[in-house]
Amino acid sequence: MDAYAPQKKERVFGDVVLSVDDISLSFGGVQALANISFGVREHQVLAIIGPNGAGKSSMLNVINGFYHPQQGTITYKGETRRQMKPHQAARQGVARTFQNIALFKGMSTLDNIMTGRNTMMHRNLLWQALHVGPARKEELEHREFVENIIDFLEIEHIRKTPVGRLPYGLQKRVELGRALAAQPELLLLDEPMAGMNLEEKEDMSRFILDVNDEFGTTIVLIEHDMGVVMDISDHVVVLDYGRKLADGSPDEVRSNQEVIDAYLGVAHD
Amino acid sequence: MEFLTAIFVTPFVEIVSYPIFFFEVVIGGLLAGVMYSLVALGFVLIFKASGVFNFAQGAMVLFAALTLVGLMEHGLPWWLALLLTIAVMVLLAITVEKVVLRKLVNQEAIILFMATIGLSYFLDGFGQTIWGSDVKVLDLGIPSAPLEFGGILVNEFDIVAAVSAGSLVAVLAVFFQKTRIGRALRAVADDHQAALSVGIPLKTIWAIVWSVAGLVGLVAGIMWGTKLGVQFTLTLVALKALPVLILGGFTSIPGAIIGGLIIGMGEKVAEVFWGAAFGGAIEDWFAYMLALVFLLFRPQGLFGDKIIERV
Amino acid sequence: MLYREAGQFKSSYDEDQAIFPILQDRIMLAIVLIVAFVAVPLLFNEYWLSTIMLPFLVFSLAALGLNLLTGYAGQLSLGTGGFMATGAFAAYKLAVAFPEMNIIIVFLLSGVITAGVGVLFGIPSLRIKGFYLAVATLASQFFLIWMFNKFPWFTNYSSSGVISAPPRAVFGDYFVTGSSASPQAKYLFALAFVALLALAAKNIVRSHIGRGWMAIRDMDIAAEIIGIKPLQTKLGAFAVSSFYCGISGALWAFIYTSSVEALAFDITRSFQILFMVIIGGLGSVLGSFLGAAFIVLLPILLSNAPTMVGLNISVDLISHMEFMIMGALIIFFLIVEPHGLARLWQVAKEKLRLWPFPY
Amino acid sequence: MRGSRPAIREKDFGIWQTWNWAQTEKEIRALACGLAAYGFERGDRLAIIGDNRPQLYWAMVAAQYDGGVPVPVYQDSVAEEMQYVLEHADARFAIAEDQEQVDKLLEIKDRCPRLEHIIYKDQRGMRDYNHPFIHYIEDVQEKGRQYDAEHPGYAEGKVNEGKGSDIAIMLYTSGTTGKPKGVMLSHDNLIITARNGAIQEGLTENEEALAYLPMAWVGDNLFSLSQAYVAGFCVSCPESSETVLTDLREIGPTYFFAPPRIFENILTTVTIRMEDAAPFKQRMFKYFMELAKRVGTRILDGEQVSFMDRLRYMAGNILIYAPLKNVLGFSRFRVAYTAGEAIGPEIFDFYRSLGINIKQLYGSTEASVLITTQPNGEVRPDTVGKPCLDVDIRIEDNGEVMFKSPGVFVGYYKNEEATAETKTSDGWVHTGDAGFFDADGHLKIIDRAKDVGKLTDGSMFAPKYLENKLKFFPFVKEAVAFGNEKDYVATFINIDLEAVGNWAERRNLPYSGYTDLADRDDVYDLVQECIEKVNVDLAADEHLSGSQIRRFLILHKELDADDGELTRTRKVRRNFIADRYQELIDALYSDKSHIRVEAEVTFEDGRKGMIKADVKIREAAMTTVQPMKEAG
Repeated sequence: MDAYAPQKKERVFGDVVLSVDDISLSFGGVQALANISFGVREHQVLAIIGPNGAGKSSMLNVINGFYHPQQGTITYKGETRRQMKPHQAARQGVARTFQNIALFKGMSTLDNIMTGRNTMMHRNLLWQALHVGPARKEELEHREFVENIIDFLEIEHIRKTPVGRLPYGLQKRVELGRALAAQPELLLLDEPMAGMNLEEKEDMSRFILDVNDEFGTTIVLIEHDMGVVMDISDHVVVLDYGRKLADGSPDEVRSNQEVIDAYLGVAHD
Repeated sequence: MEFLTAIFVTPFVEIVSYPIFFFEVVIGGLLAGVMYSLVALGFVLIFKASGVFNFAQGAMVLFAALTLVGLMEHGLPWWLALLLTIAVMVLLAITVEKVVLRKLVNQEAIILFMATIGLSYFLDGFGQTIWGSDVKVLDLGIPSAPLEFGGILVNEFDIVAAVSAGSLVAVLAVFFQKTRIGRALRAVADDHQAALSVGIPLKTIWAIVWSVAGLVGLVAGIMWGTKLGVQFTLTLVALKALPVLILGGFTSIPGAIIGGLIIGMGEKVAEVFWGAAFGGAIEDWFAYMLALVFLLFRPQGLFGDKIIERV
Repeated sequence: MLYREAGQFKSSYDEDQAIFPILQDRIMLAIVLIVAFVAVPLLFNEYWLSTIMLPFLVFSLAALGLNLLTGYAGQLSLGTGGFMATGAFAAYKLAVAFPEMNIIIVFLLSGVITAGVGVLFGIPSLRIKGFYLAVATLASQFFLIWMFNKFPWFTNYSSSGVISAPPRAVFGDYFVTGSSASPQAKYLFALAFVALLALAAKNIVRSHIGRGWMAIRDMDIAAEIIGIKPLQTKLGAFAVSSFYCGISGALWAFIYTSSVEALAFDITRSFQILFMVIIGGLGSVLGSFLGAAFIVLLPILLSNAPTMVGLNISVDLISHMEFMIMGALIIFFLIVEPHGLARLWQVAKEKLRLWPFPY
Repeated sequence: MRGSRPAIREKDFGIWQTWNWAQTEKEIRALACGLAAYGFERGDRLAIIGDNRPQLYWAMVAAQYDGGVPVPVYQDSVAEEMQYVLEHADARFAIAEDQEQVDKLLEIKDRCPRLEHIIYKDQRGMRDYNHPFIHYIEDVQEKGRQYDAEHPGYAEGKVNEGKGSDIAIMLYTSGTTGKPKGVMLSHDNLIITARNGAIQEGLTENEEALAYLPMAWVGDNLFSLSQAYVAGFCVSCPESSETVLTDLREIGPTYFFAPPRIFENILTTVTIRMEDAAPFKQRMFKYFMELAKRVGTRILDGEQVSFMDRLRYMAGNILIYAPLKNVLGFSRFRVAYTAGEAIGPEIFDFYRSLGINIKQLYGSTEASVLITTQPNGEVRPDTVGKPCLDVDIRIEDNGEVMFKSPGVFVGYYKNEEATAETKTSDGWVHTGDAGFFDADGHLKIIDRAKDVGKLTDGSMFAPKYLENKLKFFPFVKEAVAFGNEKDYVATFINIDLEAVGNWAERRNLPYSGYTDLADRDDVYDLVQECIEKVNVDLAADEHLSGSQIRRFLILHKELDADDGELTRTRKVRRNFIADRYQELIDALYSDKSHIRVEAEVTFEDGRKGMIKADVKIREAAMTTVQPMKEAG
C-alpha cells in the first residue's frame, strides 16, 4: 500500500491574517490576559494551550469581539480594531464553537446549522411571510449548502432530531457544522474534543484537518489533549496565568524549558 | 409650549413655593412606599429561596385579609382570628408546596410563573367563594387621626404601618441571620446542593418560605385592608410591587425596601405635581415607567451585581 | 395508525420543507378548512358563531401574536392587552377618518401602527431579560390603557369612552362590521384573516427570520456570536408580534363586540392570552389555536355546568367558582403537560405514526 | 418514450436525488465514452466495488456499452478476496465507491498487474490521491463528453457491434467450497430471463424497487438492473446500509426481494418492539395476529372464510395489519420474493397472514436467477413453486434437481473443467440440490444433494433441513448439524445475540456479551426447548423421524464470514467448520458434558485474537415415533 499511499503535501501558509498585539484584559481587577501578542497565518492551524484559567477562552472571546480588551489591538485581514461587536466579527468571516456547547436546544440539527447561514440570507419579512419566489429560492439554496456540511460531518441520521436529545459528541459535531455553515475564513474552536472518547476525538481531528485542507480555513483552537495538539497543529501558543509562555512549532514548544517547568508543576491528562 | 411649561416649569415653581406641602407629599409617598415594600418583600423571599416568581403574592395578601375579616365577622375576637389566619396561611404554604411546587420542581421558570398565576386565580376565587365579594371593613382599632410634626401633617395610621413594617423587617433580618433555618434559607438561595448539606429538606424549606411570605402577606393585607377596605382591588395594589422589584432587584431584601420607598415617593410626587400636565391618574403607570427608565441605565437593578457574561 | 407514510418520499428540498410534508396531514388540514369555511357557517346558530367562534378566532390571533414573541423569540410579555387596544383604537380612528378606505387596509394599517408601538416598547428588551422584561412590559400595558382612557381624542370624544365600529363592507355591499353585519359574514371575514395570518406566521417562523428568533430565545450570546444582530431580531419579533395583536384588537372591536372601551384590554386580558399560549404550547402555531379554544370554551363549560346538572347557584358564586376552577385547572395542566396541548398533539401524532410500535 | 420517467434514485443529501431515463442515458454514454477515452476496449473487464449507487450501475451499463464486461465485487471483501477476483478476471479498470475501496485497490494493485485505471465516485478524502491512474468519475465523464464530440458515431457504433450472445457480466459466486468461480452470463441470458420474469409477474414501469442487496449478487443484477431496464421501472438506492429499513419505509416499494434472513430480522424486531408496547396494545396485537394466523393466508389465497372472520380481519387491518405493514414499508408490495435459502414457515406465514404477497423463488447464478417461483394463489411455505417461463426441470436418480432455461450461463471464466462438471453438453445444469415434485407439481427442495446422508442405522439425514428448522426460532441464529454415518444427530448452535440478549434483559440477567450469554444454563434451557420442538416435528415425518437431534452445544463464538466460517452471503461452510471444530464434534459424540476450547477470531479492524471458553454439551429429549404413523 505504501507505494501508492496519498502523499501529504508540504504545508504552505499565506500571510499573517490575524495578528494579536499586546492585548491585556482584566475583569474588575483580575488580570485575565497580559500583553499577549501572536500572529496566525492564512491556512494555519494554531493551537492555544495552557492550564485551566490560563486565559485561553478569554483570548478567543477577545478575537471575536465578545470581550473588549483594555489595551492592545487585533488586526484581522489588514484591519486594525479595538472594539467591535461579535456579530460584526461574524460578518467578517470569523466563526467559532464553544467550550460548553452553545447550541440552540429547541431546534433541530438542520435548523441549528441553518442559523449559521443567517448572515447570508437577506429576503425580508414580507417575502418570508408569503414564502414564494425569491424567499423560497434563497431558503432552498442555503439548505442545499447545509446538506453538504451535514454530509461532510456524517450527521445525516440526526438531521431532524432536536439537538437537546443528542449525545455530547454529536452535539459538538453539530456545533462545528453551524460554524462551518458561515463559510468562515477564520475558525475558532474552544476545546472541540473536551469530554470525548478516543474514537470521537479521532473523528473530530479528522474533521478539523479536512476543514483546513478542503476549504483552506485558518483555524485557532484550544485543546487540552497534548497528543491531539501535537498531531494537528502547525503552531502552538502557550498561555499561563494570562501571560504568554512560549510560541512556536509543536516541536519547539515541546522542548521549551519554561513550558516543561510550568507543565511539570501541574498534573495533566 | 403650554405642555412643556406644565412639565418643566410649573411643578418646580410649586415645589419651591410650598415646601411644606412638598414634604407632606414626600412623607406620604414614603409611608405608602413602605406598604409596597411589604408586598415586594413577599415576592423577594420566595424568589430568593426557590427561584419562583410568585405572582400569587397579591392574591395571598387578599386571601389573608379576607380570611381575617371573615373570621372576625363571625364574631371571633381579633387575636383568635389572627391566630387562625396565621394557621390558614401556613396550611396554604404547605399545600402549595405539596400540590404544586413539588410536581413542577424541574420545570422552566416560566412554567412555575404560570402556575403561580393559576394559584392566584384559585386563591381569588376561593377566598371570595367562601367569604363573599362585598367590600369589607377591617378595623383593628388602629388610630388614624392626623398628627402634626413641625407643621407637616402625617396620618397616625401611616406611622403605625411604617413601624409595623419596620419591625417585621427587623424580625425577618434576625430570623435570617441568627436561626439555623434562616441560614439554611440563605444557603438555598445560593446553591440548592449546599442547602441539602445543611440537613434541612428542600421541601421543608420551601414550605417555610411560603409560610413566611404568607405572613408578610397577612401584615400587608391588614395594612392595605384597613386603608382601602378588604376587596378584590387589593390584588391590583400588589401589582405595584412589581416595579419595586425591578428597581430593587428580585433577590435583594434591602432592595425591596428601598425600591418600595422610591416608588412610593416618586409616584406621589409625580401625581401631585405633574399629574395635571398629563390629565391625571398617572399613578397607574408612573411606577413602571420609572422602573423602566431606571433599568435602561442599570439593568441589574439597584442592588444586583454587574453581570459578566461568559460563554 | 391513521398515518400511511410508506411511499411518501421527498425528491426535492421544497417537498421536504413543506409545512405539511405528510399526505394525511394535508388531507386533515383540507377537512378542517372545509369544515371551518363551509360547515360551520351553515350549521352553527348565531349564538355559537358570535359568542364562541368569533372570540375564538380573535383570541387565536392574539395568542399567535404573543406566541411569536414569547414562544419563538423568547421575550416574555405581559403587554398584549395594551397592543390589542392600540390595534382597536388605531382601526377606529382610521375607519372614521377615512370612510372610503377598504376595511382590510384599515385592519392591516392598524396592525402596522401597533407594530410601531410594539417596537417602541420592545426597546428595553435589548438591555433586560426574563422576568425583568416581563415586568417592564407591564409599563406598556398600563400606559396604553391609561392613554386611551384619558384622552378623549381616541374615542372621538365619546362621553362613555366607548368606541362603536362603523359599518363597513367588502366586495361591494357585503357588510362585515357594525351591528347590521350578519354573524356569518363576520365569521367568514375573521376566519379568512386569521387563516391567512396563521399561514404567514408559519412561513415566517420557518424562515431565517424565525430561526434568528429561536436562536436568540435558546441562547442569545451564541446567536450574536454567529452573526445574528440582537437589536434587529428582537425588535423584529416585537413588531411582528404587535402587528398580530393589533389586528386581533381591531377584529375584537369591529367584528366580535362591535363596540368596546379601553378597559376591555386591561391586564387580565394580557394574562388570559398568556394562558392560551402556555396551555396551547410555547413555540407552536397550532398551540395558539388549541390554547385559545381551551380558554374560550372552559368558562362557557364551567358556567353552564351547574345548570346542566340541575344545580341552582347564584351568578356571583358561579363567577368566583369559575375563577377557582380555572386556576386549579391551569395548575393541573402545567403539572400534567408543561409543554402544552401542542405537545400532547405532537406526542399523539408520533404514536400514531409509529403505531402499532411504541417507539 | 419514457425518457422523463424516473429511472433511478439515490437518497443523498437528505432527499431522493432522481435521474430520469433520458438523463441516465446521457450519464451512461458520457461514462462509456470516458472509459473508451482511457482505452477501455471491447472485451475488457471493469471491476465494480461499492454499495448500490446510481453511478456504479451506470458504470456497469457503460462497460456493456463499450462491449466490455462488468465484474461486480462484494463491497465487504477483504483485500485478498478482492485481489483474487480482480486478478482472475483480468480487470484492467476498476471503479470504486469511495476512499475505503480505493485504499483496498491500492493495497493489491502491485499484485494485480493488469489493473491500469482506478475510478472513484466519492471525492471525500481523495484530495491527496494524485496518481495519474486514479480518476474522479465526473472527470472521466467530462472527458467522455469531449471524446464523444470528437468521435461522432463512436457510441452508436459500439452499441451496434454488440450481440446478444456477448458476455454481459461476470459474477463471482462465493461458493461453499474452494475459490470463487466467475459465472459468465450473456446479454441474452439476462434480457430473456428478465423479460420472462416480468411477464410472469406482470411488472410495469410503475413499479418501485429498492436496490440494497450487494451488486455482486446475481439477484440484484437481475431485479435492479435487467428487469428495471426491461420493464422500465425506477430503482432506488438507500442512503447507506444502516438506513435501509428507514429508506424502505420511505420508498414503499411495490416489487421487493430479500433473502429469508432479512424477513427473519424484521420479524424479530417487530416482536422485540411490540414487547415494549403498552399491555392493552400488546393484547390487541396478539389477538389480531392470532386471527390473522387463522384466516389471513386463506383470505389472501381467496379461500372461503366466514363473514364474521372477514369482518374481524377488516377491523384488524385498520388497527394492526395496515399500520404495521406501513411502518415496515411493506404496504405497497405487489410482489415480494424471498430467495437464497428456505424461509421458516412461521416467518413466511406471518407476512402472508398480514396480506403481503410474499413468494418463494428458487434460483441460482448459473440460471440468471429464475428457476422456479410460486404462482399467485399457490403459495406454500414448504415448496419453491413451479418452473418459471421457459424453464425445464428434471430430477436425477440421486434426487438432484437439473434445469435448462434461456438463462443458462455461458460458462465459468477460465475454468472449463468446472463448467463441464456443472453444465451437460446438451445444456442441462446441475443445481447440486436434492428435491422432488409434489402432487401439485410444486418443487420441494430438501438439501444440498451431496450433503444428504445417512445415519448408521440407515435413516435419512438432511442437515440443512434440520438447521433451517432450528433457525426458524428467533433465538437461534445459526445451526450446524452433524450425523452422516454417525449413530445419532448432534448440532452446534449459534444464539441470536439480539433476541436472546433482549430475553435476558427482560429477566434482568446481566451479561457481558455473546460468549457469556452462550454459556448460561438458562440459555441452554431455552435452546433445548427449541430443539425438542424440532424433534417433535421430525417425529411426525416418516422419512425424517430417525434424524432427531440427540446432543447439542452452543458455540462460544459467533460464526463469522471474516473467519471463513460463513460465506459472504452468510451460508454455513460446513466442511470448514467440521475441520476447525473437530474437537467439539468429537465431544458431541462422546459422553462428555463439557469441553475446553480455544479459537482464533478476526476482529472488525482486521486484528486477530484468541477466545478461550468452556463449552457445555446437553442432551435433548427425543420423541418416539407416533403409533398413528407407524400404523399408516
